Amino acid sequence: MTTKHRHQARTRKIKVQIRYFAELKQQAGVDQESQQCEQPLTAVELYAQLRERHGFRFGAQMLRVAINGAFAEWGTTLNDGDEVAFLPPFSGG
Amino acid sequence: MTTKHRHQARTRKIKVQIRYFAELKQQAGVDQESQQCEQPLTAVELYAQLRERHGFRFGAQMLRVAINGAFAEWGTTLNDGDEVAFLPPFSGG
Amino acid sequence: MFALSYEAIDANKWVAKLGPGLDSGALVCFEGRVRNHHQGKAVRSLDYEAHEALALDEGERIVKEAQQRFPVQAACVHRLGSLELGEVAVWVGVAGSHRDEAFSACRWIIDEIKARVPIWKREYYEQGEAVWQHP
Amino acid sequence: MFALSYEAIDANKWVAKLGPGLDSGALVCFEGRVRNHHQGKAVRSLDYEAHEALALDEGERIVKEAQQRFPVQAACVHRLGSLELGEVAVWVGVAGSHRDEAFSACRWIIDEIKARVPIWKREYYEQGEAVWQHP
Repeated sequence: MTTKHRHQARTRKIKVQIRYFAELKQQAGVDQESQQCEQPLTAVELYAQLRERHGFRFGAQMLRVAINGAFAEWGTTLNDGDEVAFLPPFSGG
Repeated sequence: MTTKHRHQARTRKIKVQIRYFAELKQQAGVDQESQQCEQPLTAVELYAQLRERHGFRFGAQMLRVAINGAFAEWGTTLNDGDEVAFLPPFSGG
Repeated sequence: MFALSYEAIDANKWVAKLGPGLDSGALVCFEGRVRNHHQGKAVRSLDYEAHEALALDEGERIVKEAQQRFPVQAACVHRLGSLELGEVAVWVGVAGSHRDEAFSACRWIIDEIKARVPIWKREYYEQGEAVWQHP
Repeated sequence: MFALSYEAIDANKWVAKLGPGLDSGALVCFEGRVRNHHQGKAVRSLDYEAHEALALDEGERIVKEAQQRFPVQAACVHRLGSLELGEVAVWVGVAGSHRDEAFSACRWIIDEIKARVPIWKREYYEQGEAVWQHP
């Protein structure tokens, strides 16, 4: 029982690949970086950490997030090896 | 007085050039013809004569008329030398 | 700018004539093409004829009106004579700063051209008849 | 049919790819071009960048949706990289039997492309700044 509880409470390390675009890329100074995180972690939690580190002006509600090349919900829990792309408001066309 | 009255009542001969388009041209068998008319004569009166002669299916209310290269009212009185074009419903574009 | 043409319409040439300026963010072009069917009948080819002097005047009036109603530059050319299937019968090009006015003006012009310009179409059907169209 | 291109967009080539069939009576094309001004500032040139894999997927979805909503064939191509003033940034072509659906679908596609496809524009101004656009 104690072993099991300890196991559940213990966080696991995962590694995710982060991609930035447009202004986020400019502010981060890189177009991608990899990051060790502690699971469980959602996309919006990851963005909050990165926003603090890089000083991004956009709140998550202004952005879209894509995980492994597909639009995703902000509440999605990240898995080891995920590619997470933060997408500022689009200005194509 | 009698002379003047006779003069006013006397009709004058004018000659007009008539142009047909599309179905009217096909039914008339010619794309233009010239016609001696008695003045005063309006465009709609001229068309009534020509419709009877050629058996046009369109009533004047279906057509537009152009006199000397400009859209005109059906009630316009024709003058000697006028070019009168009868325009069936348009189907360009 | 409105023209009638007995030769095939070269859309590139007309875009160049329209000459979208560096302040034009939007170009909308419409091409009306000869279809192989009309009201259930198989069409083989078409003739267009016009009251040419009047068509040129009225077409030019329409393009100028469009340029007054909308902040755009516009041009239009209509084919005359004999056309094969797939050929361009009418071309309308509109350049403007923004897409709203370019779409609106292009649509307005083709609608007015069809309603107001003395041009007529004769359709030749597969069955061999030829019928002037008077909608 | 949706594509991204680092080379100049050749509208003729894209009309040919779209291949308006003999049942197409209407072709409507939209070109978005690099303007020399934006919100009062003189623009010198532009960069476009994309999340390319996602942009290709989403662009293709939009074109397919348009073809379901309207009885048309459609294609769209968006430029990436560095563009000069007057260059075509995006081209949309729509062929249909009638002009109503061709105009509607063309307008719908460009609106959706702008709203849904992860592409970003950086404007270089005459004054020397360069600003990513995030409307």
